[in-house]
Amino acid sequence: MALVLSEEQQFLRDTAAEFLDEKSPVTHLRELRDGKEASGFSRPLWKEMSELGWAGILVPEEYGGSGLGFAELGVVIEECGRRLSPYPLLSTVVLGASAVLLGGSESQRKDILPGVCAGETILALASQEQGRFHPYQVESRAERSGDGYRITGEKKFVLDGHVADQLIVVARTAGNPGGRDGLTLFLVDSAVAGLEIKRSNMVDSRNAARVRLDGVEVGADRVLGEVGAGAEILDPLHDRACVALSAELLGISLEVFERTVEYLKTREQFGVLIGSFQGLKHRAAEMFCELELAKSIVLDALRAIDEKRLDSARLASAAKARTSDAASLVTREGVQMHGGIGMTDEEEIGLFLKRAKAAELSFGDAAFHRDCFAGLMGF
Amino acid sequence: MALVLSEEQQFLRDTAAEFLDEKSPVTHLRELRDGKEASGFSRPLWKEMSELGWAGILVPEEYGGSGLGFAELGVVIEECGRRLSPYPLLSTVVLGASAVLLGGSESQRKDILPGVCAGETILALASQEQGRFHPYQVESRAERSGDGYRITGEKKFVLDGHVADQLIVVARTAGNPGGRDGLTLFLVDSAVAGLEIKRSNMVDSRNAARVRLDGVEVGADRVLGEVGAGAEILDPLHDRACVALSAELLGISLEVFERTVEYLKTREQFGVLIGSFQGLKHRAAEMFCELELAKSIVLDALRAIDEKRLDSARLASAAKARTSDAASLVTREGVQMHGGIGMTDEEEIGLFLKRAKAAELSFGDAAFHRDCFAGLMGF
Amino acid sequence: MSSEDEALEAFRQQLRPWLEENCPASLRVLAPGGAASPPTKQEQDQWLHAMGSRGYTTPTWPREYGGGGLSKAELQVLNEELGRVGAYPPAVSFFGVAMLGPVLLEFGNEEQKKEHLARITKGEINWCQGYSEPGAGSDLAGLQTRAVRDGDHYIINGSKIWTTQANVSDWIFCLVRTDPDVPKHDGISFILFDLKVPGVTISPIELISGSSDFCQVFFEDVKAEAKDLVGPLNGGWTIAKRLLEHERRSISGAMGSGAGPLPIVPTDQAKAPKTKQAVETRPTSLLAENARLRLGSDGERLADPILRDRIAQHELDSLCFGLSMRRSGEEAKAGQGPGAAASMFKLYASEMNKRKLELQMSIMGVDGLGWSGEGFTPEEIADTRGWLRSKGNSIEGGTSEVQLNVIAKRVLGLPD
Amino acid sequence: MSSEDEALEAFRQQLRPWLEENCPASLRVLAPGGAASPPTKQEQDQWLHAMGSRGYTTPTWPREYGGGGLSKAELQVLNEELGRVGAYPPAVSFFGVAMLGPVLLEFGNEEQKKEHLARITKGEINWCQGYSEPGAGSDLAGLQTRAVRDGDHYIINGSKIWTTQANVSDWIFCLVRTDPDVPKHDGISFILFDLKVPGVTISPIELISGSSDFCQVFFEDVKAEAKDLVGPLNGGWTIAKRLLEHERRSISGAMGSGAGPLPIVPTDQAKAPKTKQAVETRPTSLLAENARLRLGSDGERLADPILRDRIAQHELDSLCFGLSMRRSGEEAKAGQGPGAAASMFKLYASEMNKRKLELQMSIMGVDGLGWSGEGFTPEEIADTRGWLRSKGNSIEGGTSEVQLNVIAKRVLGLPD
Repeated sequence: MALVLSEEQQFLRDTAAEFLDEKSPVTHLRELRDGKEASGFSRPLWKEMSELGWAGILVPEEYGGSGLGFAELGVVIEECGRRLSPYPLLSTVVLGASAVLLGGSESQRKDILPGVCAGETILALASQEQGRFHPYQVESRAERSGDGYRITGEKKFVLDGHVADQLIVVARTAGNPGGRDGLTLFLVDSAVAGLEIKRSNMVDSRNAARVRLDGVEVGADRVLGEVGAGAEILDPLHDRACVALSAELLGISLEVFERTVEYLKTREQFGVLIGSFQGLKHRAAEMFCELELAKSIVLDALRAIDEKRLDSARLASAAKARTSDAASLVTREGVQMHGGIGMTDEEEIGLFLKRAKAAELSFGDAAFHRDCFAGLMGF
Repeated sequence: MALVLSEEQQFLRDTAAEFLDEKSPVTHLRELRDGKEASGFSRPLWKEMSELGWAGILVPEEYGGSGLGFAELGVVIEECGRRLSPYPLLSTVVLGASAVLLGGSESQRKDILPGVCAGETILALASQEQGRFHPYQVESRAERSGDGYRITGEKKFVLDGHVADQLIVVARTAGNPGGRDGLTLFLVDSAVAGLEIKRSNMVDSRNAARVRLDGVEVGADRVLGEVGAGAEILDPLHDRACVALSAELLGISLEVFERTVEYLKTREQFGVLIGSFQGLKHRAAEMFCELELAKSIVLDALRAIDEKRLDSARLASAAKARTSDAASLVTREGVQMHGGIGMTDEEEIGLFLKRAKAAELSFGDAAFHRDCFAGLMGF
Repeated sequence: MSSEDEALEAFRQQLRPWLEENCPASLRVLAPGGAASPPTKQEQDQWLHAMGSRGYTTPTWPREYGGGGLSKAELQVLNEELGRVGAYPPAVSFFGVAMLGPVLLEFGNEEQKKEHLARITKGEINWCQGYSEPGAGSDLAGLQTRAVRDGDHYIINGSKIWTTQANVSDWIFCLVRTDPDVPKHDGISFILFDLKVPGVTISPIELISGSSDFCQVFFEDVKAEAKDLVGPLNGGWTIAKRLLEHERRSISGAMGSGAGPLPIVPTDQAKAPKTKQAVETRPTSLLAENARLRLGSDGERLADPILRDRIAQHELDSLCFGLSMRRSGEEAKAGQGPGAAASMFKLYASEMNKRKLELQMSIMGVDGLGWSGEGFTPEEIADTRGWLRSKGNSIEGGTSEVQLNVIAKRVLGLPD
Repeated sequence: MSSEDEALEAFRQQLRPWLEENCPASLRVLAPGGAASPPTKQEQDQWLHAMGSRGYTTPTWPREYGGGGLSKAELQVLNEELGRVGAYPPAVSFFGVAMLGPVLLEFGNEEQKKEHLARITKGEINWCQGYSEPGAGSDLAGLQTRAVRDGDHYIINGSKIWTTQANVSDWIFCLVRTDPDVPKHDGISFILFDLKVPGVTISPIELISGSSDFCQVFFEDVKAEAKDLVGPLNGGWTIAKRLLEHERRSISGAMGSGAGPLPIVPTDQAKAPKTKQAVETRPTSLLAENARLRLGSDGERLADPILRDRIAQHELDSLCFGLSMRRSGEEAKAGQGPGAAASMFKLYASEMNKRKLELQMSIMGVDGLGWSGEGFTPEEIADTRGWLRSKGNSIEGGTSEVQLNVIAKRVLGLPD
């Protein structure tokens, strides 16, 4: 697939941009934050987004989706990134719907996906247990209990967990923490007994929850995929999360860069525009190069998933490493070049800095993904 | 000891600078290189340097030295670094004399050190066997043979090896390559049978040789230190080499930096001095900071050895890591800021770039020494 | 014993019982076993009154203006004896002591010194500094706040930003434009006035790291007394520059001690408990200890080699920075050259601190993404807020870009 | 079949036997099994004569000036048929074909085109480019080489530097100052002259990496014919700018293919044998293979984690750079925007190549410190020389600083 947007994709981008400018500009995130909105986003607005086809963008038409792909999803997420729109695309669409599509039985798909596409069902992946990302560092255990399983453990950083209708819980049915084998995915209704979900107050004002499973009972029909082979679903799921986060990080970076360049063209110091200082010019030009490279890898990584290419995982890691570093650079420089005003909560640059850091540290930072990338290159 | 030069040390520096400006400026290295001088330096001039007390600077007066220390040696080496003076301070004074002082018996000291101090004996350490530095990666073996030992192996990067009168050869009497135990140091006369020494033509026009030992026989009285415990000498020897190289790298960096700043003040482009471009100014100011930090650590690392401080090894690694990075930065920027002319052999900046790289890669680069430093910090 | 030594000893002998008598037990926090109980307001006031009345809160200021009039040697004795009883001197206005006082002593007239200095010493007035303006930033001299003479007063209009603790201050010393028609450096004056007058509005500034003690201060037809204009009319820039030197010095001091207005603490070593350092020969890396707890280790060696390398680089930076501070001090003492510029230390400490907190975030992973409340330890929240706050280090007190310009021009002599 | 297709097919049908007949077997190096034997000088001349006489060495230049007069479609057929016989077209003057030719076609008069173009096509003249001067550097327009009219000639004095292959060239195209009394861009002319005339001295330049094909060229009262002045007198700057575009384009081309005058080969993938890529799905990292041989590995994983991380970063850079080149091409085709600036590719490729060779030096350790002779493999020596040579990448063809300026101004629109 070409590394340029098709006409349809350009149209999708323009539509998304227009919609988000009206309904979910950066001020919307601030309102949600300052209003201490309990769900962290507006359910009616998510419904509207779903009507635009965003919730079901990856889901085949037979389950109520639009049957598009990551190339299109990436366009939408990049625009969301530009406006820090805090909607559950990552939790529900990228992770949740993908997990059901990758591992779900026909009846599970029919059960869950139409609600997702309609913007009514929120899904959340409950996997991570420690601060620094490690895909298999899971201590939570699921033991056979009657016809089903009994799950015990604690999860953190469960994105949109506190508003989720269903959790996808990763627990060990065998093996030891850190091992790839023995993981199993379970669909867990958020209202089930023994489940405690608490929202965490996050630096990026987005939604994440801590989840405690205290002997939660689930039926055998709630297993997603094969028992003990959860990593077969988890691995591509993480790749998809990385690619989606890369698109968001790209959107954040481009927005911050454009705002910063604009600021350099309007802010005066010592009687001249600060954009005339060569020291700042050179740094801006270097950021431009980094962003051009980031654009290319994000486009290719998105397409690799749609094309089911064998190098998808390698490109996902490449994209996440690249965009994490680029966003870190650009948001830091953005604050610095805005000077004192960039340090205030009133100015929006700081909100981008916070979200970029959260996205950078989610599902593995740049060093983590360079490690993966090297492994996938065979060295 | 204070981190400033004493009056005596300042006097030593001024004397060294004056002497080297006259006898061994950068053009001297070029003459030696282009004249294809077989020994790589002028023996009479080394004799003169020895008369100034440089060869015996670390050696107690009882063996003919001046009984000074690393604080003083560092001053001399820094000045040599500024002029790329290719004299055997590292091989003979830092490594050779130190090894004899650290591990030698009284008779070995009396036998060797007076000749060193007089500038008549050249010593060389033959230890390294592979490209990337590893202190214990020694495959050469010494086996008992009659009353003595029989040594077989190959060495590379033996500094000043082709003009050395005595080699200090590191060979295994026990243990496996990579292990710290089982190494033994031997004094080997360069004229002995079975020893083949070939000069290598190096990028920095300095002297290094490949050495091949094909069953070289040495007496038991030629063992330096204890059999199997050579690492006890080798470790402090490597620390000293690192500190000496740091002083040299500092001298190189300061010289290149000063020349580059001077160039920025005299070279015109587009009708203005290029030093007025803020992009270059900021880079120059950043280099200044790096060099100030490098100066401090070199001073402290030199003094740590003289004071026999417990943190000597940690400071040696810190200094080598710091100055390797600083010199790499400053020499690269030096060439870049000199533009096309900096790429020509005629301009001297390139000679500094070459020597800085050789010094950086000798006895462990910055990453190697950050690893050591971390280990010595206990993490 | 020389006569100076005798005089010092006499000073010590009268000081010791005086301190014993006047320092409440609850304020002797450094005494073995700590203070008996936390001090009451009354005890704090008592301590302030006692020390202030002898001028010991500003020990080297002249006696005639309420200071202690101590020589350097006497100051040393005072500090030793304070250490002996285990008490800190009472806190009085930082901006009064470190900034305004020296300026008044140099530029103020007799009346101004008499009026203002003693009140600083006695802790009666908290001062704040009206320097930066929203439109000016690094270009301090571009300030726009106007002061227009009106009889015995100046009428002030405009606003100041980044005014530390304005919301808990009584008076402000302020740079104002008194002549808009001359080159910008030539129309600035330095004036003092009471913040509790009509027309002053003070709004604390919310930072990206949360609430702060920075304020924005607005002036609308504020009346300042003309007698409180310090130095010549339109001669304020000279005073401003001197004050910036005092500020830079106090920032450099802060970098060594961890005290002062700027939260830059570059060396982990500085934080490590002294007792531990005395036992072990090697310093502790707090970053490494944090990483060990979070990521594990293989023997002593941290499990993640890349983070380990970055931590080593930070500790190296910190070590070399500390040695450079020490060397700079020794060079100054030895009269060797100007030493490295203060700009270099400001620049390097800011950038190093930013890198350190970025590294700390990498170590914490998503545990570093908390803002408040449950699910995160207080230390994690503090590190996250600290990471955000550190972004200001390279902006406040002169941006890194300004420091680079200063080094290029003043130290390296590069052309404009 | 359309009439165009028919014409193309007819072209192919006459071309195929002609190539079979005229291309010596020894030049068919791409044929299966390679060429039978290395070509003799006579066979090379025969191939050059055959191709040159039909204009196929400059296939798209007009027939009237000796070119092939081919359309793009016909050029495609020519290349396919050359591939079929397995031969490269004969090499003729690179600077003649890529630089001077296009300029003469645009700016030259009829007589100049007639005289010079056909001789390029036939490989009779090697051209070199007289642009940079020792005092000018990045400021090309600051050139000082003077040309003064004297009857039918110009008398030229001055010198040029970085003149590639001047020592093996016959003629030079040269920027000279014909009016020193006007703004610098307005007094420059573009002139051609024979290097084999009195007053020309050519010295090859020794680089830090060893000998090079760069030369310095000195002119002392050199006589150039006035009829060889191209374009209007004092109108040379327009031509110079156009030529720089041609140069930048050929550099960008070189970055993709590894060919061309600049030794920048940014992607390791480009070097890996094609066959291997087809079998394996993952590309080979030559750096990683080198590191594996030198430092060992634990299973597939390289033993040194820090070098491994740096190698991964380089491969990432290289991957993203390659994708960006591809995207830029596709954007240009799709007519989407200007694409990323050529300056960006020049900048990034230069800096990436420098980093790569620094990394290669770290991998080699002291094995990378050889200059020549025994004790080092030819590959090691080549890498060491390559490391030194790479330092020039960010200077030649526009310094990295110039590229950053261009991006800041033209792409980002930042003010002067």
